Amino acid sequence: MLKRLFPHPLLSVTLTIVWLMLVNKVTSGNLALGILLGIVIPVMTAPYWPNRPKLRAPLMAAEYALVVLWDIIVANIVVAGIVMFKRNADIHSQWVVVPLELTSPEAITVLAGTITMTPGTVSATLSADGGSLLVHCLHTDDPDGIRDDIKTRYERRLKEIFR
Amino acid sequence: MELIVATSLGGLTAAGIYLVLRLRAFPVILGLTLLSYAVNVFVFATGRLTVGLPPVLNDDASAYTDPLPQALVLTAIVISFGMTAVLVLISLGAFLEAGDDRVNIKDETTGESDA
Amino acid sequence: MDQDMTLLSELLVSVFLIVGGIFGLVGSFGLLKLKQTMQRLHAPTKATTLGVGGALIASMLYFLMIEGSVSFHELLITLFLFLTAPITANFIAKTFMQGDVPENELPQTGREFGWAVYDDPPSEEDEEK
Amino acid sequence: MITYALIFAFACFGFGLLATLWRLLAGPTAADRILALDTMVINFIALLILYGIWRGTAIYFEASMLIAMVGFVSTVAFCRFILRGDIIE
Amino acid sequence: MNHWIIAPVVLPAMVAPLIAYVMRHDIVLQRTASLLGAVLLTAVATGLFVLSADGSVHVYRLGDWPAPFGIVLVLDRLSALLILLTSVLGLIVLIHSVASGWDTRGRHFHALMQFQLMGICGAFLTGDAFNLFVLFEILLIASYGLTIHSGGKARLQSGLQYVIMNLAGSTLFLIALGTLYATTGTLNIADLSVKVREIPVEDAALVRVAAMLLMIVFAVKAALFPVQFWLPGTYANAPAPVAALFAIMTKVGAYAILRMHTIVFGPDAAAIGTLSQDWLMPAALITIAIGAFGVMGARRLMPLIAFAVLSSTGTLMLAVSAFTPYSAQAALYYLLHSTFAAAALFLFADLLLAKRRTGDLLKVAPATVQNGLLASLFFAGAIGIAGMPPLSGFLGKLLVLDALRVSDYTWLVWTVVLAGSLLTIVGFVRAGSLLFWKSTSADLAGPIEPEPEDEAPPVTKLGPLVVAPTMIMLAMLGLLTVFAGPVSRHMEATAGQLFDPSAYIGAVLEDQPDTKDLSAHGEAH
Amino acid sequence: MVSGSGLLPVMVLLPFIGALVPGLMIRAGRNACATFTAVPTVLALVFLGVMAPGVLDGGTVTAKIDWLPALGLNANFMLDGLGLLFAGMILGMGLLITLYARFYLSGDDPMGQFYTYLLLFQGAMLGIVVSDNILLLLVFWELTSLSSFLLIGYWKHLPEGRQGARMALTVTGAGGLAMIAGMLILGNIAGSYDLSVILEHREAIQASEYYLPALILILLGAFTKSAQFPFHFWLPHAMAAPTPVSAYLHSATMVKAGIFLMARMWPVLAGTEEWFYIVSTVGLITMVIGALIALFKDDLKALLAFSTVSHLGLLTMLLGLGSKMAAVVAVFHILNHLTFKAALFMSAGIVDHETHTRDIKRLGGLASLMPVTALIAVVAALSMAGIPPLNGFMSKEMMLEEVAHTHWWGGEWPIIILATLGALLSVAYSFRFIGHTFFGPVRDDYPHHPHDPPVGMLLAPGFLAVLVVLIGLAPMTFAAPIVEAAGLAVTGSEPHVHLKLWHGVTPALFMSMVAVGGGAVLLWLHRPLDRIWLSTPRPEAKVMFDALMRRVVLGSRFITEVAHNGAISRYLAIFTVATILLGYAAFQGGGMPAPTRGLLPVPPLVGVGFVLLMVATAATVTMHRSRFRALILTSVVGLMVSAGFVYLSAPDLALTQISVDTVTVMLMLLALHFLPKETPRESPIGLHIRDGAIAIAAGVAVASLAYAFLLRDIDTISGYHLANSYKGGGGNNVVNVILVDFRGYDTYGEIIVLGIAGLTLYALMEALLNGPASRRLRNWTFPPDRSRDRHPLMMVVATRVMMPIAALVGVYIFLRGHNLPGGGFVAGLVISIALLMQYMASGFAWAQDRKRFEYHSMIGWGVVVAGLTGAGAWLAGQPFLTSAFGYFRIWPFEEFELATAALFDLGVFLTVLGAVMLMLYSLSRLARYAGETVNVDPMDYDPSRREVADSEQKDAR
Ligand code: NA
Ligand code: NA
Repeated sequence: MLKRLFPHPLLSVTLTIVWLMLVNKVTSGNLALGILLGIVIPVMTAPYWPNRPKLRAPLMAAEYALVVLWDIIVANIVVAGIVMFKRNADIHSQWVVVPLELTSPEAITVLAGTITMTPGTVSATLSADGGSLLVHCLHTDDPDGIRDDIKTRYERRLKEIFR
Repeated sequence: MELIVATSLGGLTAAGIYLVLRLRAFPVILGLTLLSYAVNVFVFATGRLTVGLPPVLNDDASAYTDPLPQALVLTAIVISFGMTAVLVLISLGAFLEAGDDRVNIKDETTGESDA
Repeated sequence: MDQDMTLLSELLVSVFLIVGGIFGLVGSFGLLKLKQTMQRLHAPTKATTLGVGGALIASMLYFLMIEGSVSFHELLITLFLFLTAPITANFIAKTFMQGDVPENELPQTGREFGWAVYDDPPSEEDEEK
Repeated sequence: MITYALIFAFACFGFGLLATLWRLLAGPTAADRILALDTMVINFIALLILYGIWRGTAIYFEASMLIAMVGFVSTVAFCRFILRGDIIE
Repeated sequence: MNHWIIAPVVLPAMVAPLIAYVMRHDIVLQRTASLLGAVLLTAVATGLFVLSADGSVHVYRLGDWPAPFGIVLVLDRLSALLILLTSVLGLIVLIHSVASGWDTRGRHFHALMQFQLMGICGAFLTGDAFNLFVLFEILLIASYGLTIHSGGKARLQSGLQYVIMNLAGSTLFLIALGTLYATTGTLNIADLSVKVREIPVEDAALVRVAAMLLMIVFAVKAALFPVQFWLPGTYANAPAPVAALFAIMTKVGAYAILRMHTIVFGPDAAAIGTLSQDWLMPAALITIAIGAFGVMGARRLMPLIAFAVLSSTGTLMLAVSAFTPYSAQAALYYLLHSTFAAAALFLFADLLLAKRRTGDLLKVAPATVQNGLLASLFFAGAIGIAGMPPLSGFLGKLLVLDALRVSDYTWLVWTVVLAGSLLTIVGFVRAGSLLFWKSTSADLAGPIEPEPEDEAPPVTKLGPLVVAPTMIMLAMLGLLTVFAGPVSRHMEATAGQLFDPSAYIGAVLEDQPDTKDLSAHGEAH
Repeated sequence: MVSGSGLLPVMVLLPFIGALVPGLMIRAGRNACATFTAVPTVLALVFLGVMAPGVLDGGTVTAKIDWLPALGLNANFMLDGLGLLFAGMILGMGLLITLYARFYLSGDDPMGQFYTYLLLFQGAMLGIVVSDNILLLLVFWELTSLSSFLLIGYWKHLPEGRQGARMALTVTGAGGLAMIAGMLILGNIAGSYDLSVILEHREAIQASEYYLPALILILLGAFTKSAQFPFHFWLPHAMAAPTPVSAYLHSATMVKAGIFLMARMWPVLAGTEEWFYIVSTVGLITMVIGALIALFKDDLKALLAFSTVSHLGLLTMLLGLGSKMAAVVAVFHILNHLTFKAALFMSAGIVDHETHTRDIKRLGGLASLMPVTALIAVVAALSMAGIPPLNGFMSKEMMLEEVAHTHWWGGEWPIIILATLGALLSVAYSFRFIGHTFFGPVRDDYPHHPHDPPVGMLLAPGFLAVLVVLIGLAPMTFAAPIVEAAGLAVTGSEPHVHLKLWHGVTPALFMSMVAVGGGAVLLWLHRPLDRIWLSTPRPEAKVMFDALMRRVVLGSRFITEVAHNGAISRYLAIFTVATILLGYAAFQGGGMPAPTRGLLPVPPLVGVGFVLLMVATAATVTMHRSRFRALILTSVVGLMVSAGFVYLSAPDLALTQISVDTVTVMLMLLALHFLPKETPRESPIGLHIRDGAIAIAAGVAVASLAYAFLLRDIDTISGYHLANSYKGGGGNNVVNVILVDFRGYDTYGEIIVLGIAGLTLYALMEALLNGPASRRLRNWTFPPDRSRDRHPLMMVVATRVMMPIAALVGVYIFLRGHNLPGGGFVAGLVISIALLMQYMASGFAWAQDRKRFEYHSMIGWGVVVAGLTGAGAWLAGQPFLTSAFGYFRIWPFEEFELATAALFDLGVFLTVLGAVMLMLYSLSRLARYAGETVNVDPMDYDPSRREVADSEQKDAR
């Protein structure tokens, strides 16, 4: 019953918060409406999200978010340098294959997203069985290092979060 | 600004007409899309141009833009959407039935002489 | 004090604007400059997104500190962009691979199955194995 | 000060628009064009936000939000068209 | 305020969704609702006709907003007449569609039909120029659906052309309306009339452009040279009952010109002058000629009829083009006639095609069952559209010729109209003798080629219900002939109202007792 | 004025009512049918008889019924002497023909049809001769053309019948149309279309500058109908009709309609130089040529037909002479011609009926085989030849007498010679008719052995032959009264006719003798003359007519197929050019006030946007062959247009434009999936240049138009909307309040457009799947290099989060629309796009299986909700769509607004959502039909399943 009313509790909370952000005014009416929508919309969209992903270790999630944010900012500057000042001929792009231990689609998605958002790498495609990830590096002379970096810095943490 | 809007309109119209005069359905559809942009801007412009004065009532605004053409354009946009949808599917249907997407029809019938 | 605050906020807003602008510029410049499609994909998906992020934060700060109104819309937009950018990049990369990269130019997956663009997903029978 | 910073940002993203237009026209691959369009939309969103600051009004944010959303959907649709032909098979 | 005025719009607009969405799996229910809707519409239209017959002008202020700020509906003699015509035509065509089974050869026929009626009635009623555009679009998009009803290559190809042409027309419509708003600042027809008359001729360039563009737009709908090209292909390939209903579609264009170019851009508006008639008359003449040549040269029956309709449209517009009360009277009488005549022929064609395995190619084919019946229907229809006695076309044509006696180009006009009639008559005679006379002679019967298209299976015997609608249409022509006196008197009164728009303008703009109460709420925040 | 005026319209109506009878009676048998067909004729004759005495006394019966007073077309009837003569002929002959046809027609002929046509024709003829309104006369005139068409083509299995009928209708129809113009002019001069009024305006008419055109046009009508040269050629071809028809139409009635008309109009039109020369010349030429051709015709009916042409020429000439006496002679000869010619036609019919041939060269010697027929024929033919003491002699003598006193084209001799020649030829062919048919040796090679027909068939010609003799012997008894009455009607004065056989030794007697003698010589020389005739090349009217008709058809076809060649691109080019030219012409007719506004400044960024817009637009054109590229480029255009809207204070427009564009692009991509991906290069360079020129002209025109008004201010009605949006509509966003309130009716219409679009797409999809297109779809092959991931994992996961958020945004945009940019329409599109995202992620079919709402009913509900919201105002006695709103407070919430406009907007929302989804559904159905499979899982492969599978395997172990 409760599961039918709250198929994705986290989503419900998110939606309520998003609603309040949208209306930009925290009033009792808006809150009530936000909660209502937070309940109704997940119920309506539940058929499209049949399973409920397991999310553990909220602290780890926060840590992960900070790590990623930091990486984004730092690496962006590096990439900006490459883009602006390196001669095209000096840019050594490479494909990197990252074998995955993650199996949860949500986790894989977050990992792939993280890889893309952190500069220098773009996740291009998964293998057909979702067991490895093809990453494109803008400039590297050490593809294995990149792969190991990804596995230790992100995948390890994600394995904890989506256990 | 007025000159820019007028020129844009002219450009959109010219491009639209040129494409509408092509022989295949798809460019014709594109042409009509461009024409519909042109016409939306045209009708919108009949309220004359204003910058930064949206027609949303608020206490500190001293002037507003003319809201009526905007409402008309909104209606026109919606209608032209419905029309485009129908046009797209009819051209698809004609293509599927005829095997090509030519817009011009060649009459294959042959008549019979008088008697 | 008030004036200092204003100056500080203006400074802060300006910094974010300029940083955002620079990243935006980098993204677009990369799009022009880089020679390979996959390389070009790097620049805008990240730099431009970050650039917009800068502008959004500037805007949030501006309305918060100078206009005095709290606005979370910027946060929402940022969230949305960061959520969609990887998906977009992924799709564009695949589009490029499908059309312009033969499978044999890519490294092996190291698994039974090839890359998703070129190989069908495991079927029921595959799973039975 | 903000004004100058704004003008600088306007200039950056404005240049971005032109750059993306160039890429869109030059290609050479479909992926490049889609990428260019996607980047153009993001640049546009940035400009919209800057314009909101310039005007001191929050009225353009919904537009930005909506454009972010439809921009994403369009990009995916264009990609899917190249990838699969049918975008909603 | 009389709420019945909006009934011709709201009634089909409510019936249609019910048919489309609630009853979409039950054809019997659909038919019942659709026919009932049409009967009710006819009843309402009759009531409105009676209401307006005394010359009173009734205004319906939508949303209770005062004119010219809200949208108004205006019921006068002209709108009432055309709504009645539409509803009667619609009802008869519906009966034919049901009896012939056309409504089952594709989806959503009845819903589209109701929407089509709604759009047409709405266009006749509206007192707002932009709303006229909206209703045009409704009737057009419904007509797109109906033209391609049941699909098929030829139908889709010509349907595509029809849609493209009309989209181009709609684009121009918006440009014209934009120009009009840009020069007058209003959209209400009565208000436009006032505003246009305030514009001195030395400032009139743009408003003249607007008037001209609008006329071209309406000419597209009315199928007037040089924008008539869409008509033959569309009508010839549309399902016959749809083509029959479309008999009223060209009239919508004629109506719009009659309405806008008298009340707003009338000859008495200094800004406009004789602009309208200067261009309309030659266009109408060429249209007549093209239609007549088309009839004469036709290889197929459906195009033959379509070209005859084109020619008759030209005649109608010719009468309109003189812009005198008498010519408008002639035009209105001819309008009634040509609507029923065209519809009768298309319905007839459907009967014939149901029985002819060789399609509508004008060539010898074996005699059909009930050849005599079909031949007489064809003969009557041909007489009707060609303007021969004893049917109303002859009277209509005489009225038109008589009304145009005063023009400077009487000679040209008469020559074109009369020569056009001759070509039409001879063309129909050719077709008829091929279809019915030669077909009975065994010695000439060629081999039968089955139609390539998957057309409807031939009906073995036409039952009374299938034939009745065609006969009723023809009977209408007879009634128009017999009651030509009273009918033309009513047309005279109707035309009089058009050329003295003071009542119209007064009713819309001045006579506004109590509109929306605006004192209830405070200021904006 | 005499009594009995009520009878007159009834008399005209009788045949028309009677026309229904045969159809009903035919089941009762042929005799009953014929009998009852005769009833209306007899009744009409009785009516005529009742009115006759008064008319013979010089009176006129009139009846007036209003019909179409606006036009001056009224059912006014008038029976005077001329009318009486003709009415008597029409009805009397009608009766005889009814009788004759009963026996003539075979059992295979549809007799009911015949009698119906006959009565229709009779009524029309009767109408002509008693009309007192020329427009009414025209009505009947055209009716005779139509009904005679049916009669001539009665034997539709005969090609000659069909051709003859068409030729007759074409020629007489054309004349009739000319006559319409003539009559309209005539009425215009006289100020009335009433004949009695027109007849009083002789001076005015003849003095009018329009007299000549009117005369020519009316004469065209008369000449075509009466087969005058050069329109004479149709009459012989009409002989393909059954003989009763020929006897009725082509001797007695229809061809005389033209003569009647000339007689009718004689008082106002005759007496001028123009009349004299046109009419008498045409008559004379016709008379001679007709007689000459008749002499060499071998077909009995053709011979008679040309003799009729000749006699009609004679009548025309007489009327053309303009003297009162000549007119009276014409009237007399009309009567005489009727009697002998009808009898001859019937006799020819009998011969044909009995011998199965009408070829004079295969006949001869019939006098002994069918003596009664021969007697009748001989009497009638002698009368035709003008042999005393028969009636034909008298009128011929009188004609020659008139001719002898006529000064024509510079003297008396030309006309005397020509008239005598005509009479001479007349004698020759009359003698030949009887001589070569009935006399000479009996042959043994008749196609069918002849004998006299049944009495029924002989009655009618016999009766006529008796009349021929009686009128000849006692003209003052049998002919004078009616000829006097008719003569009075034509000439307007008492003619005092003295009809007698012997006029003494006059020039006419000499001419007559020459004619008879010459005729006999000609017949004697017939064989050599015939050889000469046959070897002489001469214009064949039928060949020329057919060639003309073929040319007209081919010409028409050429014009039609050149104009309507099926090329919409040309239609549109013409449309555009015409619009530009006409628009420019309109513009030239008025002036422009001085500009009242300055230009707004252009910041550099706007310049950038402008560059993007123009470049993208131009590139769309130059790259349009690659359809995908063009589509991307139009997206740029859309984006820039939206940018312009944002900049120019129209955020609502920007929102709407951008969301509509997205959905449109989706639809186009869906369609492009099936369509060719490239547009071939097929139009020649010239066409590109032409189109380019047209396009640039159109662009310049639209730009100038916009620029012209952008510089000029104007007062608009929208001040009211700004002022009352909040007070009266309860909303701050004026655009939205206009949409849902001020002009909610437009919006109501607009959602209906969308709903119809949804329906149409659905219906079309169904039609395609049921038609030949389905085969094409079934055989669809997809490119083999398609990407193999249909539903990639990342997209599915991202959508699961984004779709609910997007839906939330949709709700937000819906709710705020009344006060800020947004509203039901954009919200509907946003939700659609959110759903579309889902569809792209996991596929349409998969998502469709999980949907909660039927899209069809969503459209339905949308339209109904909007409609009911509008109709709800009726409950409050307000007009449709009158809005209401209020501010409410429920603890613990703050004040909120409820407005009916929101409910209306909900209708908009539902319709938009339903329509868009239904469109997508329709297109995706096509794709599935083309072989796309439906996935079971939301994503291609869920790696966590591998884990589950692994653990299960572990468990199993
Ligand atoms: Na990355
Ligand atoms: Na795959």
